[in-house]
Amino acid sequence: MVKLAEWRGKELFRRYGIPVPNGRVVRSAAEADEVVRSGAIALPLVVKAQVLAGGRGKGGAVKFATTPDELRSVVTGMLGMPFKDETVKEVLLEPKVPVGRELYLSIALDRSAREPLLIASGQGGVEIESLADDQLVRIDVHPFAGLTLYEKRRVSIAFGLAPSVSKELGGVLDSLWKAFQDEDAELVEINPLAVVDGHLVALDAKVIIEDDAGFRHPEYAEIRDDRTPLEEIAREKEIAFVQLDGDIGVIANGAGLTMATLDVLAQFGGKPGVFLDLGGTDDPVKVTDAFLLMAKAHPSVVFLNIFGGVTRCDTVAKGLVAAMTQVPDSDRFPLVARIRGNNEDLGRQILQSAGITALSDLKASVQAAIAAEQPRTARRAAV
Amino acid sequence: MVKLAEWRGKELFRRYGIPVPNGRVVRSAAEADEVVRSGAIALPLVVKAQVLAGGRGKGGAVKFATTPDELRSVVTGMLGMPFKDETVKEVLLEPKVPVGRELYLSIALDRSAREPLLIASGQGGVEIESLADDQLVRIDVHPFAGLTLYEKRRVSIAFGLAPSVSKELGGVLDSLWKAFQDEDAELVEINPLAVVDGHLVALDAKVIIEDDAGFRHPEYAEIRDDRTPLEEIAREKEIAFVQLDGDIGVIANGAGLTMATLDVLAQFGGKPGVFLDLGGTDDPVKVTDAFLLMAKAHPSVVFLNIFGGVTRCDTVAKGLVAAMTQVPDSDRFPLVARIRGNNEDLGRQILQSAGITALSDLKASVQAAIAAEQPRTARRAAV
Amino acid sequence: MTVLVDTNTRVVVQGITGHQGTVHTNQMKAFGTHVVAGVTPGKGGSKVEGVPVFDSVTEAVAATGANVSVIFVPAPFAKDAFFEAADAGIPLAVVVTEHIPFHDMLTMYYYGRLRGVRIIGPNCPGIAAPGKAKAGIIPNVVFRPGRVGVISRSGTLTYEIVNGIKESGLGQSTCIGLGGDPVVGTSFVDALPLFEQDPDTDLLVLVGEIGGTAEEEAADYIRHRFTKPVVAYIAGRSAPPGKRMGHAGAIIARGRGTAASKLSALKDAGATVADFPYDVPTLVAERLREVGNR
Amino acid sequence: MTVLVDTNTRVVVQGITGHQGTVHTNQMKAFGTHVVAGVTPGKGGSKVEGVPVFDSVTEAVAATGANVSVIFVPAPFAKDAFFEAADAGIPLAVVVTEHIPFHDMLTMYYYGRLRGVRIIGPNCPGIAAPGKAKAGIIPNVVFRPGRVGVISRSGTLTYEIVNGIKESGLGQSTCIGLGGDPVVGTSFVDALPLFEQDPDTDLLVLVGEIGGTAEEEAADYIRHRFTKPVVAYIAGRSAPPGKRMGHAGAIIARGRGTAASKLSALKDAGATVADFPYDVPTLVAERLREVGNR
Repeated sequence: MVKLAEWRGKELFRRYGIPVPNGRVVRSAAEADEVVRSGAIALPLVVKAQVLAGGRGKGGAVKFATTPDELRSVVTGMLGMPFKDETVKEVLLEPKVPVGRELYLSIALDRSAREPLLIASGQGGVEIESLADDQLVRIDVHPFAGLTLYEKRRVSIAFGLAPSVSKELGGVLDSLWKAFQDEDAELVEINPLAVVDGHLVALDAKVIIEDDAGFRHPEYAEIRDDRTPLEEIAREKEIAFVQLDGDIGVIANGAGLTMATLDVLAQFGGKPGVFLDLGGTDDPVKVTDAFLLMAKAHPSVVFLNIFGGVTRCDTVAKGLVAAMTQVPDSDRFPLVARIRGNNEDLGRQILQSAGITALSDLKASVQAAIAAEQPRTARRAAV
Repeated sequence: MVKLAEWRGKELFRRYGIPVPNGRVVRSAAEADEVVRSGAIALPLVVKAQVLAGGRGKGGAVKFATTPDELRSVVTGMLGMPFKDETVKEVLLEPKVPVGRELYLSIALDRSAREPLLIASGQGGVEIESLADDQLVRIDVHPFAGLTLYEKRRVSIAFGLAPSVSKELGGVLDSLWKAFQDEDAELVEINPLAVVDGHLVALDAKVIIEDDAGFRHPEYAEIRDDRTPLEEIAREKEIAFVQLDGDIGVIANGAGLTMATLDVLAQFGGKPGVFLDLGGTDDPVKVTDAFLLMAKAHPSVVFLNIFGGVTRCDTVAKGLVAAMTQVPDSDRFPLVARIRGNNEDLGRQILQSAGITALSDLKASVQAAIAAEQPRTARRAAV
Repeated sequence: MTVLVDTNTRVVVQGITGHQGTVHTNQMKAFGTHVVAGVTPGKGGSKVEGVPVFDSVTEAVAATGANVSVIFVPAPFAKDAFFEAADAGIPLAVVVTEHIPFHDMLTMYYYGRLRGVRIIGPNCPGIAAPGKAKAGIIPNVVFRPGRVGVISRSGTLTYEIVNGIKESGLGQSTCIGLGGDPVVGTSFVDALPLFEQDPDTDLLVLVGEIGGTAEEEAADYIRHRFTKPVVAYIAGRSAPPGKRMGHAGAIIARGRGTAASKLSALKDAGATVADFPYDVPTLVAERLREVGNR
Repeated sequence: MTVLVDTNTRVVVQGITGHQGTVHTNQMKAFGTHVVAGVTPGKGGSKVEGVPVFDSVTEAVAATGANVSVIFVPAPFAKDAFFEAADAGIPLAVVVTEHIPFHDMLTMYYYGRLRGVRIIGPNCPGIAAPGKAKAGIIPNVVFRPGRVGVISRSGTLTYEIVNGIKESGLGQSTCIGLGGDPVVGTSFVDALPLFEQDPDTDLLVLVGEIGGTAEEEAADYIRHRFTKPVVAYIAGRSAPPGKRMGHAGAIIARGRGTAASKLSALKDAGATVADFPYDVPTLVAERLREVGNR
């Protein structure tokens, strides 16, 4: 998924006709200075750190500035600031506006209903999931019917808006639905959609674009605001990669098998640190890539669990052996492999010939992997 | 329905990205002169009378001009020329191009399938309905799926086009489908879609817009290229009005009842000249409008056949009596009314009090109407 | 059982506060129909002809158990009104509204299919089962309970013919006015099986018009799968050929759609064809005598 | 009878000339499946693994009577390939293709509903009924004919568990890998009735994952309408909570979707829950002994 930073989300909203404040993104105090000096936006300003995590208000990532000096100091303080797992690299400057009511709107997929779900609440600006069900309007939007008049009326009635604002709301809802569809979004969320001087303005924007729709949206390929460097490499190589807290590296093929492997590891006291899902591939280059990627995470041991269906075990084994030779000495790690499925005997044989532990029973091989863990100190020294 | 003249259809095509020749509409020889003199289009030219009827080529409504003199004489000859039921008021000038293959494409509603039907043929430029079924590709296009890749491929294969032209065809098909949907069209037709210098060009355009979608398309309200003056008034008053060859005027409510009335009239030797369908209305103003409109057609007698369901008979009768008083003396006509349904006795009573023959049996009343026909000579004298 | 409406029918009228909505609410009630709710956004809480009005169909269904919607909402909003009925779980919508663009109707039709909603109409008189219920606008006066079924694409012509059946001393089981628009939710072919299965219908009167090929398709169905006697009337045998829908229309029709095509298809299928509307009752009586069902 | 495929199954492979298409055509044939046709536009007239290739599904169906399509076409063209299968009258499409945008899949799903086409997948292993037919990519080696049904959202984990059943000495009736995408054509709840009605299935193994609420809905169905014993395994009980889909995701899930929620729902519904994949065969054997069906 591609999560858009607030400012990108707002740009997208603006393109679809959803009113947003007149904002500027800056990456230095000097740029911020220039925004005010040029008259692009007048003080007082809101300064918003462009991070993807929530809770910015409480976390000091949204501040106000009323003078040029204050602006400089706020921007300087915010840029480079760590915020949850991210570092603030850019801030969004917007005019401070008198906010009236705060509303909530979002559209996301409701998997069970197999329809996009529009959620609306008259209590925006808060952690929306803390609201009771009767404070939310939930409307399944059928993709063939689109967002209908009567559904928009329901939202409007629930909000209790003045007729003129209701009409604006209709436009915002149409735009939000269109953006959700045309941009192949997983989520479009406005929280809050504020009433400012009697008009609706989206004061925040959360937009997530579906990765799989990349063939329709090459424009999102360059946006990777929320990935760690290793995750970014994994994405380019089309390998599912997740970093956790432990030390054991897990490579498996298929999400379900990967999760099951983690469950068994956990059962025997192993702590996974990185897991890496090869998916349904038997491309030896991809196996090598996965291996080199794993090496960069410096695991205590790598446990490989492959069930060969589409992926043939001997192909995986060959890729593995080839990959191991490419891992730099400093990044070496113990490897325990468990291989089942198509050509499994041949696969295990190839691995064992290369000096890699290769078993067939899941429980036994997990226990072998945990036994083979290299002490953390040894690894740190090696880095 | 709103039938667009060729040049309007081509403008619409251009807006949707379908290639059309660089054309100019002119309404005088002087304007035609200026098109050539200004260099807007270079000689030799095609001059096409902008009438809605087909068979223009054979009917002398499409000619060529290679010199300024010839252009002047062709345009002068064509403007004001009668063509079938129309008079040529404007001509379209286009550069004469070297036409290669001629193809046919159209989308119209297939009522039985309840889907738009794409018809394609590699034998365009002719009376397409004269082609055998195996020279046509027929594709039902589901409104929810749209025109799919595989369907476009079918057309392309049927045409046997070079790959580069095939790609253009895909674009033309997408545009045609989009135009059909977005313009609420009843018909979009390109005949021929010609291959000119290796590229596709729509050399003709037939577009019919659905009247009922007028609330979405106010832009078509002013286009009435194909209506007689009386039909135009009828359209404005929302009365279905058709001029035929006979002398008897028929007013009924509902298309089915109107047709059944014509059938009975024909059975007893009556020749309907105008028929007028009030539809499901009991609005007295509309009844009066219908009556005044009928008077303008100078019928030999008017036979009124109303079954009052939504329309109440007494309302119709009152409207009728009021309308009769508004018909100018010169336009008077005999009237026989047959009224059934809601409040029928009251309706007949109102009419009879005003001196109008009012009956209840269909056969008897049709016979009475025919008996009451005013001789044609008497009417002509009155005009 | 009746074909689509019966004494369990509970009607909600969408657009009840409009002129037509109000008039026909009154008439449906006078027919004996349970009109349990009306819907007009913004008019919730009021009453029309004694019927409670709600702001939305969902509320109306929740409060009254409505199971048939009759839609009088103007054309620009009719599609939306139908979506609302469908989403509220109403299984049968009678769309009286005329002038709905066929592009809208295509969407309504397929959406209805997905949601399991049958549409009668648009631009239709609706359904009436004398002695049971009426969902639509056919005048009450033309009905008398009986065993003749009627399906028709016409409006007033249907009233004319149904009235003729009544005046001849017979009565109707169910009459459905399907509407004459280019795209209808329920066509002859869709309605025929309902009458075939209806134990209360002994004979079916089919009223068609020139244009389209619905009658030809009906004839095909009648020939192969309809076992009851059919009396048919087709309006428009003397009408001039309509303005043509370009070349495409001719290709789609391929010679069908004329009165002659429809009449011969129906005759070939075993239907008795009336030349004029006033001949229908006599032919109905004859066919009923033949099958001994009078 | 089997659940969705049997000896009457005639498979057409869309995208047969691609690497995966070719490999699995071979494997399906080795399983004993009637793979009667392949489709790759422009490659009509050739053969892959002895199977005739056509330019379109319509041609393939006309020539071979294919009644199941297995789709390997790349994601950008998969929706179109499905439309083609649906329009050609294929009633069952197994969509192996991964990375189809869910917006596309929504369209495919509802279009399939309108056309009467069941979709398995996308991004799924497909269906296999040992001794009868396979439409998909599950490795042949894991199967042995028997009376245990399997439905799963996973890929390789399914193979692991199905293989475990085989190695324990039991066999499978039908195994369906439904695919793990956000929108699937056939969910647990859609597949359960098929196994309930299948006389060849004595017990059902359900393999789920964290995320979504398909397992909770399955549990609800099992509790009220599924009479055969169920053994369930849910992968991901030790997985970290996924990255959240904003506030909306939390509201949609409302606390469901976790391993704990799924496990307790399934236990409450009477299913036997396996803690680890290798525990499944033992539990299956126990439940079968209980019901005396071994």
